[in-house]
Amino acid sequence: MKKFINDPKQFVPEMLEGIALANPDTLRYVPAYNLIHRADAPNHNKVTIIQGSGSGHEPAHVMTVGKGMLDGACPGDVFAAPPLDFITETVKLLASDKGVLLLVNNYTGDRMAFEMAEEVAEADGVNVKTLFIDDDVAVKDSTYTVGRRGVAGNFFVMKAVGAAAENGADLDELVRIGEKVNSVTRTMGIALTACTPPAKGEPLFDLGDDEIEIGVGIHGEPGRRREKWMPANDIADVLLDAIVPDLPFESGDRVAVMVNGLGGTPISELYLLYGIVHKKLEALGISVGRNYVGEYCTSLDMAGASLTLVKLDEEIETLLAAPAEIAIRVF
Amino acid sequence: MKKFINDPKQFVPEMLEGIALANPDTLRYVPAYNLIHRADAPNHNKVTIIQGSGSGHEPAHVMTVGKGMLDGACPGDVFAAPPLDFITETVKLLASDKGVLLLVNNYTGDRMAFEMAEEVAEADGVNVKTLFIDDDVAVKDSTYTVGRRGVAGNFFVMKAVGAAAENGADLDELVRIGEKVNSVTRTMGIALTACTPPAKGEPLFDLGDDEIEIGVGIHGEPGRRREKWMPANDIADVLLDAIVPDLPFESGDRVAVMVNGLGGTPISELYLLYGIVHKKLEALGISVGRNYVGEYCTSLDMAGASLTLVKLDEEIETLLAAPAEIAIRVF
Amino acid sequence: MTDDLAVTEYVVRTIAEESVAQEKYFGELDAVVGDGDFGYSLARGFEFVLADFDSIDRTDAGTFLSKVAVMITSHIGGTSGPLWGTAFLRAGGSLKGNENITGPDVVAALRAAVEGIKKRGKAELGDKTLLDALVPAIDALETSLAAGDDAAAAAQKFAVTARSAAEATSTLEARRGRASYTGERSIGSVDAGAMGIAVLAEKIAATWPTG
Amino acid sequence: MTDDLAVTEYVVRTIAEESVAQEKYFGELDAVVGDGDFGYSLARGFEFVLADFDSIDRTDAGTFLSKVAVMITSHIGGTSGPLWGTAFLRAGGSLKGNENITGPDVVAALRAAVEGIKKRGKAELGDKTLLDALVPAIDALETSLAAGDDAAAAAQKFAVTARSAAEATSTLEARRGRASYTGERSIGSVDAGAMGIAVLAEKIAATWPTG
Ligand SMILES: Nc1ncnc2c1ncn2[C@@H]1O[C@H](COP(=O)(O)OP(=O)(O)O)[C@@H](O)[C@H]1O
Ligand SMILES: Nc1ncnc2c1ncn2[C@@H]1O[C@H](COP(=O)(O)OP(=O)(O)O)[C@@H](O)[C@H]1O
Ligand SMILES: [Mg+2]
Ligand SMILES: [Mg+2]
Ligand SMILES: [Mg+2]
Ligand SMILES: [Mg+2]
Repeated sequence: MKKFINDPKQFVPEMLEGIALANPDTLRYVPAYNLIHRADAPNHNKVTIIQGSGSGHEPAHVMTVGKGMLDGACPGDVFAAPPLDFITETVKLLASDKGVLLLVNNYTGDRMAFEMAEEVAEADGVNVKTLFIDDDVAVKDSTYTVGRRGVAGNFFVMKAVGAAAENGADLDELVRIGEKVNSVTRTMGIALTACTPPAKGEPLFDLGDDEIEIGVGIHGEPGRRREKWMPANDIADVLLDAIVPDLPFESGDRVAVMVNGLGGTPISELYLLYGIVHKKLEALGISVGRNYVGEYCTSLDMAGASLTLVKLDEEIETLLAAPAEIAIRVF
Repeated sequence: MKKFINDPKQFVPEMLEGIALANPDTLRYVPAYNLIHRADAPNHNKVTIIQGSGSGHEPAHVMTVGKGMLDGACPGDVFAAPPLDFITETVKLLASDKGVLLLVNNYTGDRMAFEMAEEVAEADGVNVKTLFIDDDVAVKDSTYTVGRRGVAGNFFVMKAVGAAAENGADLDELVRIGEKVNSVTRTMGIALTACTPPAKGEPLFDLGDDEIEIGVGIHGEPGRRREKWMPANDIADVLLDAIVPDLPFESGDRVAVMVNGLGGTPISELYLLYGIVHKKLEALGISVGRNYVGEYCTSLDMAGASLTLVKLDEEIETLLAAPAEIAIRVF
Repeated sequence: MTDDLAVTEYVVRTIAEESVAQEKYFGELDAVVGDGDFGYSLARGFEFVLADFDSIDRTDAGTFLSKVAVMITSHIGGTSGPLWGTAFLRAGGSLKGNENITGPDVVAALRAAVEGIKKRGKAELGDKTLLDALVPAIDALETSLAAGDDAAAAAQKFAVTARSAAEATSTLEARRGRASYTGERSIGSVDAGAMGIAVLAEKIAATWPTG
Repeated sequence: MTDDLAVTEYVVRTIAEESVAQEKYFGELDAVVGDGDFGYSLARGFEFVLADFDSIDRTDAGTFLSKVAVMITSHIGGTSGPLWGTAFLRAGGSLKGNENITGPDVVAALRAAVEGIKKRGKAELGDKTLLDALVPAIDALETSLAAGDDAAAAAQKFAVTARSAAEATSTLEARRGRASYTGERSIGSVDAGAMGIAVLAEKIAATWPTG
């Protein structure tokens, strides 16, 4: 494993320290809980928004803390939901009089930790609501399964509720908005390589030199199926064929499009893919209202990309267009 | 080779098309010359700024075209300076009454092409000046050699002259500013892996599983020396030991720091490295006025990073802090 | 300090030490269809338990387990933190105040832990989770104790059943946890959590303090 | 149309076709201490030359070469575009208007190309560039023609010398171009441009039109 790293156990804390040192005016770092929060939080004129999840998805979510987005993020270690304590202490520290909204990507570990934290916070008298994000079409959704995963589409939920909170929306209104955005957001990802978690020191799975993994999650979990490498045009088809019929997105729709890099794919390739997707959507009669090309939610150093479509209406588009000030400006 | 790509020969044009499709309001694409330019260029109230260089360094420079930065970029193919024609046609198309500033990273091919283009443009009556950027401390500088390379530090020259041009500075003033910024900018890079140019289809050089290349350029050229992998703390020392004594940077200095990813390194590792560098600089009595962590000038999918220091004064800091609107917002 | 407490301490310490020792192996098990951090999560968490081991409240075995539970939930992330924390919490609650723990008490405590895990994880037997090793092992323990085996022998039966049950999970398709995303592809490899239970149980049985 | 023109066309077409054919090999040569695009740059550029080959102005050999030069500078990027474009331009200029090209005229044209390359690239003999194959090869050509060899034999001498001189570049340390950044590490491998000259010259000599 060749990374910029000292000790795998210090990977997350040292990264968080770097973020804090790079943003001394706007961010604060609480090492005990892996917590990065806005310097001005809690702000009792707005609902506090907190997102947990594991590390290894940067810029999600620690680098999206800031005005117009999150008030705080308290990630666990790489690919591990934060321990209960991190969440409860973060909630205590950042709770606003207007309440707390917890954003959670729908994974078993995250669900359990945040559900427990919600109980604890409520017992402490905090007005808290939790919103689960599950935009990943690669996973079959039924009551029989654990349901879809939350992947790169979480950005749109964060951005929309972040903007609405800044405008003074109350907790119920934020839940309504977040659920609405989540309900019109669909993502599908493809890995070209496996990622290497620092603590493991070697790639999480073996992928042949000519193989790709289709429908991969953001933790290096294997995806729907393995196939031979194919040209970007065909990859765009695979992604669109999974996403478009799912909502469905239809001719006449206006959408936001995100081509999200998984960590090891250069921006040149992402724009190449974006161009292809843009034209294919146009051919379907779907117009692109906003686009996002870059890294939003990664899997460490995995080469690969995910495609997200969000069906826009005026309310969503306005919230997405609102300004925000975060360490990484990605929109 | 596993990339998001159709045909290596179409890699650059398809990427450029993607950029254009993603920024329909602000950018224009001229396929014949690989040209991405501001929709409002030429603007005869300001000097036109153009940067060439090869492709494969994205976001440099095609994704940094926009208000406050470049008016246009006309890259060659991957790692190849643009052909003469691209530059002369771009200059013709974008020339402003206030003149044209060409920004060139100091490489043989780029130098020659831009010197030839400058001659052609002058013969056409265009008021044009060329500024060579050479911030790479890895290369020995003497009249006997080709001189230092232009690497990630080019961002600061671009940003400063871009801001000054927006304020109405004339061509001579821009040259003064650009030369000044270049003269206080120093960069050193390290590769953890080789990059894979699309046309080659395999890594440009072999680097052992435990080896790193120190002092690497942005084209996958081998660097100063090869060593065993080392922890991030030690890598920070190697970079600082090469950069700090070179200007030199001294106690009491205020600097801008850039930790630039080379394409395949995730932002988490870059922030980890930033945190270490920040603390080591502080220990040297050097204070960080501005910081830049992310991808600014890459080598395709190479895992690695470069460190850039810029000695700040009030003039430079003000220009760096000025707003800019580009496809990738990196500051 | 009671004998019950000594046994409880022994079991907890063995689980903690063995989890640290098996970090790499547990991680590899989880990497097959999961995300490879099962070993890391347990090891980091149980390192905290070991570091503070001597200062844990030892009023009785139940209290001891409840305190360990809090340490686990505070320091273990991922799915394992809430699940293992809940398990220890429920077991502790079941035993709290009990100064004279019998075989059936132990079985009841373990069944309480299972109920906690089921509730927390919304998992059933056959979903290819640690439950698929734990539940049959508890059954074996109960049978063994009912047959009059001593603690060491019962622990041995628990371990043997946990091992065979863990190995049998390889024929199951995962329906809970991260492995479930791979659907049919999860068939053919054992569940990391189930095998973790087996390995820990074997260590407990192998080093059971006699006398 | 003159005989001179036919020969010139043959040489240019052979250079172009062979550059396309050797794309991969030339790229590998450049990858050792350069950036691996020498083959790609030449191949893409000469593809354009071949595509428009029939429509190139054929007033005389010099004009033909000058037009090819413009095609090269327009379509070849990197270092090779300006260098090769300059070379063709200078050679063309040297021959322009000459309707009866002699051996010494060819040598003079090649020397003009060399001067152009030197000026453009600020390189000298021994800097480990294509000059280190080209200059000795021109010397050999001159000697051969002076000795009364026919064109085919002279081309053969040119090629043989270019090959041995290109191979000898492996002992040199690069002082110009991208390879120079690696300093001493450039010793031990041949210069891509120099070997390119040798390969093209060999093809020209091997298929020289007789009769
Ligand atoms: N819903 C669940 N109920 C019970 N056990 C579960 C559940 N989900 C996962 N597990 C167990 O947890 C193990 C994985 O733990 P861990 O690696 O910490 O989780 P994560 O998927 O968050 O990385 C699985 O092998 C399985 O035995
Ligand atoms: N300054 C120079 N003068 C003459 N020839 C040069 C010079 N620099 C490089 N070359 C030649 O060009 C070759 C590399 O060409 P190319 O790969 O197109 O350049 P780049 O370094 O721009 O990728 C070298 O092998 C060498 O023969
Ligand atoms: Mg995990
Ligand atoms: Mg090149
Ligand atoms: Mg796991
Ligand atoms: Mg080259």
